[in-house]
Amino acid sequence: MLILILFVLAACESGSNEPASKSESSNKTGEEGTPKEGGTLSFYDFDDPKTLDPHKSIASATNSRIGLVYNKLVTFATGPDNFSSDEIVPDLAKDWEISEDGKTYTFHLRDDVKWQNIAPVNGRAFTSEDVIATMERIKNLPGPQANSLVSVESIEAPDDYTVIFNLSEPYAPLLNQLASFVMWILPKEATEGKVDLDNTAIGTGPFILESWKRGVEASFKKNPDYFEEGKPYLDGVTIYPNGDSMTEVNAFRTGQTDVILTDSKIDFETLKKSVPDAQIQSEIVTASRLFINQTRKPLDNILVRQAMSKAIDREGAWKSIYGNGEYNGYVMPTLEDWALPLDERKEYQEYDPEGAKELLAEAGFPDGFEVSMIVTDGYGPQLVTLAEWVAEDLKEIGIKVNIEVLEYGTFFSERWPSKEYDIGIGLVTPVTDPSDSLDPFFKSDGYRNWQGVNDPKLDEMIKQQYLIVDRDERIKYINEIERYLFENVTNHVNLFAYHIHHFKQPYVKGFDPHSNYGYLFMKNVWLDK
Amino acid sequence: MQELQTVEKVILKENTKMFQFKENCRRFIRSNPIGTISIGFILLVILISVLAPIIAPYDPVLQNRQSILIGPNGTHILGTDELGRDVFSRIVYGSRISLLVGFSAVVFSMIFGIFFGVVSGYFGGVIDMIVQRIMDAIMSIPSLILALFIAALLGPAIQNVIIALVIVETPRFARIVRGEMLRIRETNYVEASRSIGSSVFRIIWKHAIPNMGAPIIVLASLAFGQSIIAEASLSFLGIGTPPPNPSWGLMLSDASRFMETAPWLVLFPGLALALCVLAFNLLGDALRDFLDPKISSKK
Amino acid sequence: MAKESGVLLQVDKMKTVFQTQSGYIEAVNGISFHIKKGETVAIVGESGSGKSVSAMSILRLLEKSGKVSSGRILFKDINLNELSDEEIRKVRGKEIAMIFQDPMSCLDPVYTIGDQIIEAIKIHEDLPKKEYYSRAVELLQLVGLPDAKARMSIYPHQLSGGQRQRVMIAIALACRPNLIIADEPTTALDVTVQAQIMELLKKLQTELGTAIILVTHDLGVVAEMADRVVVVYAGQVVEESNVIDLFNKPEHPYTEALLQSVPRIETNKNERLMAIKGSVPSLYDMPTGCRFHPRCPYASEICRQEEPPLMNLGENHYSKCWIKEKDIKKVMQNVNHNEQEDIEIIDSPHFGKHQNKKILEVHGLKKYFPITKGFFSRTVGYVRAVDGLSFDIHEGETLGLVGESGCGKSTSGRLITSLLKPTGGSVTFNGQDISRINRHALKKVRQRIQFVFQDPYSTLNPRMTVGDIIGEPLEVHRLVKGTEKYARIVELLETVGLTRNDIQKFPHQFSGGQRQRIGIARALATEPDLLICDEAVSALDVSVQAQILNLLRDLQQKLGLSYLFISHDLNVVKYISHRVCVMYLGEIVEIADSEVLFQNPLHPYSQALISAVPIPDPEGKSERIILEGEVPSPSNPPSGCKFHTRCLIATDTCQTQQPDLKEVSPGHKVACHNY
Amino acid sequence: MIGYIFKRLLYGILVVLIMVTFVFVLMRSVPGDVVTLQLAEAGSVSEEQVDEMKSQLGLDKSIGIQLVVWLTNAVQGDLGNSLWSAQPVVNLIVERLPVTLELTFFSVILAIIIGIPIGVLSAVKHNSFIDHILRVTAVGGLSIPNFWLGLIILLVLSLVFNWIPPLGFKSFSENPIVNFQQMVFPALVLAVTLSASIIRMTRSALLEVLHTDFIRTIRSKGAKERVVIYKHALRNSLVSVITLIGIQIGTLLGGTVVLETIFSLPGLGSLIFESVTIRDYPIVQASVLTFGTMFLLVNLVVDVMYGWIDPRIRNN
Repeated sequence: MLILILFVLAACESGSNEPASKSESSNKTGEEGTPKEGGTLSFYDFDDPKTLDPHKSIASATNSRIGLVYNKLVTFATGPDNFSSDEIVPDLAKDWEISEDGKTYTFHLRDDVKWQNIAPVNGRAFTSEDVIATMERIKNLPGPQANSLVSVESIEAPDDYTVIFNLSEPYAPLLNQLASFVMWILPKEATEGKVDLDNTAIGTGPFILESWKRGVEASFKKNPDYFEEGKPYLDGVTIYPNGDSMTEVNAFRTGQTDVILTDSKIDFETLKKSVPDAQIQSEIVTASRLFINQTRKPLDNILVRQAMSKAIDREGAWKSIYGNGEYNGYVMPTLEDWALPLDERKEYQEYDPEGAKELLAEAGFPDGFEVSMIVTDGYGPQLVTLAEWVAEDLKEIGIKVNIEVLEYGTFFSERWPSKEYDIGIGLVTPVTDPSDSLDPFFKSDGYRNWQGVNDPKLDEMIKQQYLIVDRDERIKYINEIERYLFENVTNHVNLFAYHIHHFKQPYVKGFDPHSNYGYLFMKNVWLDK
Repeated sequence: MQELQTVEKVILKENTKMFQFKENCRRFIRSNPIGTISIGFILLVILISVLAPIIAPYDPVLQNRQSILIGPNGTHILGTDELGRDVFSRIVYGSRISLLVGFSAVVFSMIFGIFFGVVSGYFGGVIDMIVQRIMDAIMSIPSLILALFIAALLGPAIQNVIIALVIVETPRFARIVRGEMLRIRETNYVEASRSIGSSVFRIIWKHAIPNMGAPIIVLASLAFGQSIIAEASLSFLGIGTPPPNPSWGLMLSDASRFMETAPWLVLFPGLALALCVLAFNLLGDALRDFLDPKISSKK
Repeated sequence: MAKESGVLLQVDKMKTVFQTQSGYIEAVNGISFHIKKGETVAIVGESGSGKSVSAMSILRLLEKSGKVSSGRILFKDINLNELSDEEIRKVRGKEIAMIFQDPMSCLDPVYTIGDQIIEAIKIHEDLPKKEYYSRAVELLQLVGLPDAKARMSIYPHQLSGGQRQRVMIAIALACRPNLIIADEPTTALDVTVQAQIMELLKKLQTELGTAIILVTHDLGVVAEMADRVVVVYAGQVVEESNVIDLFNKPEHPYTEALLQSVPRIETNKNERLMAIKGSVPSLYDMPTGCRFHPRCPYASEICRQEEPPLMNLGENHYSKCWIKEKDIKKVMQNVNHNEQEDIEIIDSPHFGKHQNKKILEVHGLKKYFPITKGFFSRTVGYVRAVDGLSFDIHEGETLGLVGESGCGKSTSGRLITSLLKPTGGSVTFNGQDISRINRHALKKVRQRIQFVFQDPYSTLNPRMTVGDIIGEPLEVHRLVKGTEKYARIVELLETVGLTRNDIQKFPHQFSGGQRQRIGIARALATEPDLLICDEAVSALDVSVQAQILNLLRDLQQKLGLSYLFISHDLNVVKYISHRVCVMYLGEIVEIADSEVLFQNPLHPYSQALISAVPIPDPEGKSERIILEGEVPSPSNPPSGCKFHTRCLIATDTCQTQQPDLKEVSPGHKVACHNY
Repeated sequence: MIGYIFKRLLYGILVVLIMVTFVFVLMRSVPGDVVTLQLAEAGSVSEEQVDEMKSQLGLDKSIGIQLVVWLTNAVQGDLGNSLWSAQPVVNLIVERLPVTLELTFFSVILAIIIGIPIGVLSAVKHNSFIDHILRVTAVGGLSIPNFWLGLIILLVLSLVFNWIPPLGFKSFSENPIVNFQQMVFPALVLAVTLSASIIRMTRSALLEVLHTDFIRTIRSKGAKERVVIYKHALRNSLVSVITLIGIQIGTLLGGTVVLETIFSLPGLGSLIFESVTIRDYPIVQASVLTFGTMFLLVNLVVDVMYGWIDPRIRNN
């Protein structure tokens, strides 16, 4: 056994420890050539879905899998350099009009779309009825989708290929939200309970769900009736639920998987070394944050929260743990134009332990205090390491932190929602509209406001931005809200956004990921082998 | 004169017991080189854990952010981890947790096991039946699953890992103790003591428990090793010792991702753990050979 | 000697050593003897004398750590010690076969007896398959196992002890060997069964002309079976002679003492037994010079320094002793007087006279153990271990309780002290019915009745010192404390012939006899009135047994104790008891004064039992009554007189009617329809 | 013997009952519940929604009533539906159980193949150099955590042979070759621990038997050493070895949780682990029931085997 270990040691004599390249993407998929048909793409994705019902889960696991099967009314543009594009392009709707007052949206649907040929839908044509049925279902189920439709008074279908959304007041994010992964269009039959949505999916998309074996794999085959001519190129897609990070690396190295995603600096380096000719694309997808239960003392004191924010060496943390990252705001940089400019974000979150100590003293805690911090290892080991990093930083200014690593279920359904914690480390869900980052977390009645933020002025501001239809004006106003959050709320404390690295085997072409869940680009992927 | 005799008696008694002990040690060392080495190693680990503050060059949780993931070198003889903590210091301090987990799990499950086993074995009948079925029920659930429940129930903390292990290990002790109790209950010296008029309590305390020593000691030594492994496995499943405490299991738990780029993070805690468990297992084996009259008396 | 005609096996200066952690120890130190065709040679000695090791050495069947280090073992002029493993394997079973002591553990429990007999043939002979089977059946018939064919397919545990020993003999005879080495072949058996097996061996020897090396500690068996005798002590032959000379004119002091220390039926019970002081030396600590000298009553300087040679005293009579005087008996008696134990002998008024006061009255005592079956432990029957026992014991009296294993004698002892709760009947101690009293009162009674158990080692907690062990009853009954307690323990130790230095030692540091002394000291601690001695001397070597018997008698004289003496050994019971009860299947079949009983046993079972005891006198062979079969199971006892199935004079009445215990003469009761 | 088996069976049922109750109560006292978790997954939680869903799933009743309901259904073969996917739990178990069974079976066989000959060798060469080496190696096998060994095997396979077992589990009937490639390494890892125990038990049981009187009898017949050891001594030691295997099955089944995770096998172990995390009570409940029943059945088989090996037990 010892010999074996020594052997391993020798075999992987450490290479470079320098952090991963700072560039957003190196080795980008440039000239593509003529697409070839055939082949199966396989890769590890995040967790196995708990359900395939898109309206019961906003988890990436669910939506990334069924995204291959379903379509939306509209979607985001994908392609090289379009990772976080918010450009809305047609999907099931070929075009649309918005009335002057921003209260009426008219969608003209494609008339050449057929449902996948599976009972009970059996390949019938897609019509406006399906859209209406889906929207009704969304409204009636719990979930953030329903919030998007709050201002939608009624949806009409004048004919089979037209759908009109009537709003009670302007709602700026509507198109963005309709393009988001939460708005997959289901067949009418499914909304009537004739399809087991938990375990199967019948859509209009490029791939047909062939089988989903829980904990093993989800396999998809080409939809021969897909409405975009000539697509998809792949014969099939196989997605494995995430495994141990080493297992994933091994699978990629031995060519069993074609693509691998990782947020770990270590894996990045290992992969770079062991598969030198792989194409690498690094993109900011998600961000981490420190949420604070401000219903508890002394965390209700904004000075304390600001001190905590100042105490954290964000740059050091992302360099050490993720290899790469950037200062984050309350709107994530993935929303590009909508986010606060980087300089400003950096300014708000400069590492300043001395300043932190002063703030703490001002708040009346010159000697600090003791808190407990919850974190889950359900998102992988990096987050726990980050928690240790943050704890050490806070210790520097006198706040003693006891880390509680919780099992995912406890963390997610018990301690956090019922506010049984002092502070916690978590991730930020990537969203497609800034309001999705603001409303749930910071409005006093936000459905995920589990840190006890209660600021009437903020509530008003968040409500207000929905009414601003003009994009630029709305951006400005949202920037204002962000500044207000930095200055007057400081809860959660943003940590940083970091990169996820996509490694692709050299023969993988057209794999241009987008931050929105659902592999919108999969229809364009082909294998050059 | 009589007092003198008492003193003389006490001294002589001490001498004899001490002498017996020494004689046994001598015999053990002679007959069992592997066991002796194991004891030596275990004593070394205990010594290290006691003297950890002296031996460890760094604070085990101190993050040295200038030297993250540095391989073994002059300043950090076993390298540093992903937060720049000194691996050697963490291993040294980690011995405390491993020993604490092993020791507490074994001692408590031994106490409970002896209690249930004695009660079950001595009284028999319905009590025995009920206790045994409960023990069977606990043993029928795979131990890791059971530990997973308990750890989730109580939240992650060293003491909860210990509680989980105690619940898992208790039935093993209870089973062995019960068997021993049944055997000892039928021995002639227990009968002799009963014929004298000794109480149940006296028989259990003076006759039964001292004489079931051998199998319990053997089991304890094996359980010690298994507890250390179980702690590591629980940590691997994410329900073990919480960070930043430097437990060997925790150090190993997410180390797989470092295997290629920073193997020292994996190798050294792994080695420490495996050697320590090996020592306990070998000691258990050696004690079994040494204490089992069926093997040792056939010389 | 090898040139002598007809010599089958010649063992010459054989040494056997065992490797231990502290080096080699010699278990056998230069033993020589020979055996001729058709002859029976007995190797006799006490435990640890090396007799079994010698037997095992011949076929090299020792544990791995043991080996024959020098000497020759010539079998048909081939030195077995020089053969390869494969060659000696071919001798085993084929030329020389063995029979072992404990038939319970000597057969493989997982194969049928048929398989095991066939295996023995198969190893050495190539036969058609059917023939193996018929040969095995023949063998079973030969050894007198009825219904041989049906027995072929059953497993050892389904047979009784005697039957298993017959199977062992069948296995030994499988290839018609020239020599059988029988290592204590009858020791684990009841006397009546022992008589059967001895009879069988003799019969087979006559029929087949097989030579037998008989290894035993029982001089009675030797006298019955052997032609010549080799006496071994501490790994050496001390005397060799033909059997008659040996018993009549023992030359070695050890042989002489051995013969004297065994109580015989004719031994005068008012005489102390001749005990050999001390105990058999440990292999780790052999005396210099003559190995017997520390125990020898007339050892002189030369004995301590120089080892005597095995001297030829003519007529193939050899003795390893410096004393050449022929008439050593006189010398011994002279010396013996000075060697008596240091116990003050008071001419006690208690001894020898039956007091009128009854200390213990047992009436209709019963103990049924339920046999349970199934999930709800339904009781489907009872083992009637003790089935209506009535007797009494007077102050200062010893009542002997004899019977074969399973007759309920040990259960009776436990019932009397309430270690077991009786199913029926009463036990009255000092006028108080103790079978139905509360725990508190019982504890008081236990102070008055104490137990001395069979195996002195297992009754002593190995983790307690002697002081703790003897002090335990004092603590339990809160009699004395502190220094007083210490003084009392010392006193008790001295009473039983141990010293105050022994107080801190652990049981394993003592020899068997000393351990039994500790057990007795513990029993005496509470100053009891009645001692129940359950096979108290059975596990001891004869030389030591005599010491303990003497001690018990001395204590009785000194302290006026009453004994209930439970034993299977009739000689011992007769020697120590004033009155004797004979038990069969949980019932008393006869009770009488011991002299009366042994001279004039009335019950056919008593008669058979007494006649089955091997007498250590080669010339005094009397016609013995050999009982058929073995003791039936107490869970399903025969109807009527329980003995009728084995009784030679049973009538129809015996099958149906249970006889009462009738008084045929004063103090002599018998339960038989013939009286 | 049949009565005995019947008795053991009844005890087994009692044990399963205690076990299930124990787990039932334990699961429901674990913080976190499936409803909140589901709503959180869907992105929102409100008190009313929680209460509504709870009553839908019957989780609003007291634990006692839930237990009775569950037991009543379970006796009728209905183990309930998954709280997440609404699939009948029985289907999930039937889907997952064969993997765990195969893994367990495979590793027991491997462990026996490795363990018994080495144990015999160690006993025969008692206290020799070979014995010491074998024993230390065996104990070494017990001293390495399962997950650790599994990871190292995978790493070595991938680094040295540039090969790892194919992804995406295939059952034996689907593709025996792929199935073998996927099963052999985790089974080997499990077998290492078990065989270590078997080696030790075989050795000590054999040593004990070799010291018994009947072995001497067999030697005195002139039997070859091979016959003495394999025909007689080993068979008599088997009771202890089989008992050990029966007891160790529990450890083995526990180990499958870890190895199924590492080797991505969709067995019962990983199902139970996932289900605890997402508080899918019926699955956990049913899996534990399955594990417990398996353990008890194995031990029942062990009991029957006693009788087969040892006639003394058969006849009692």
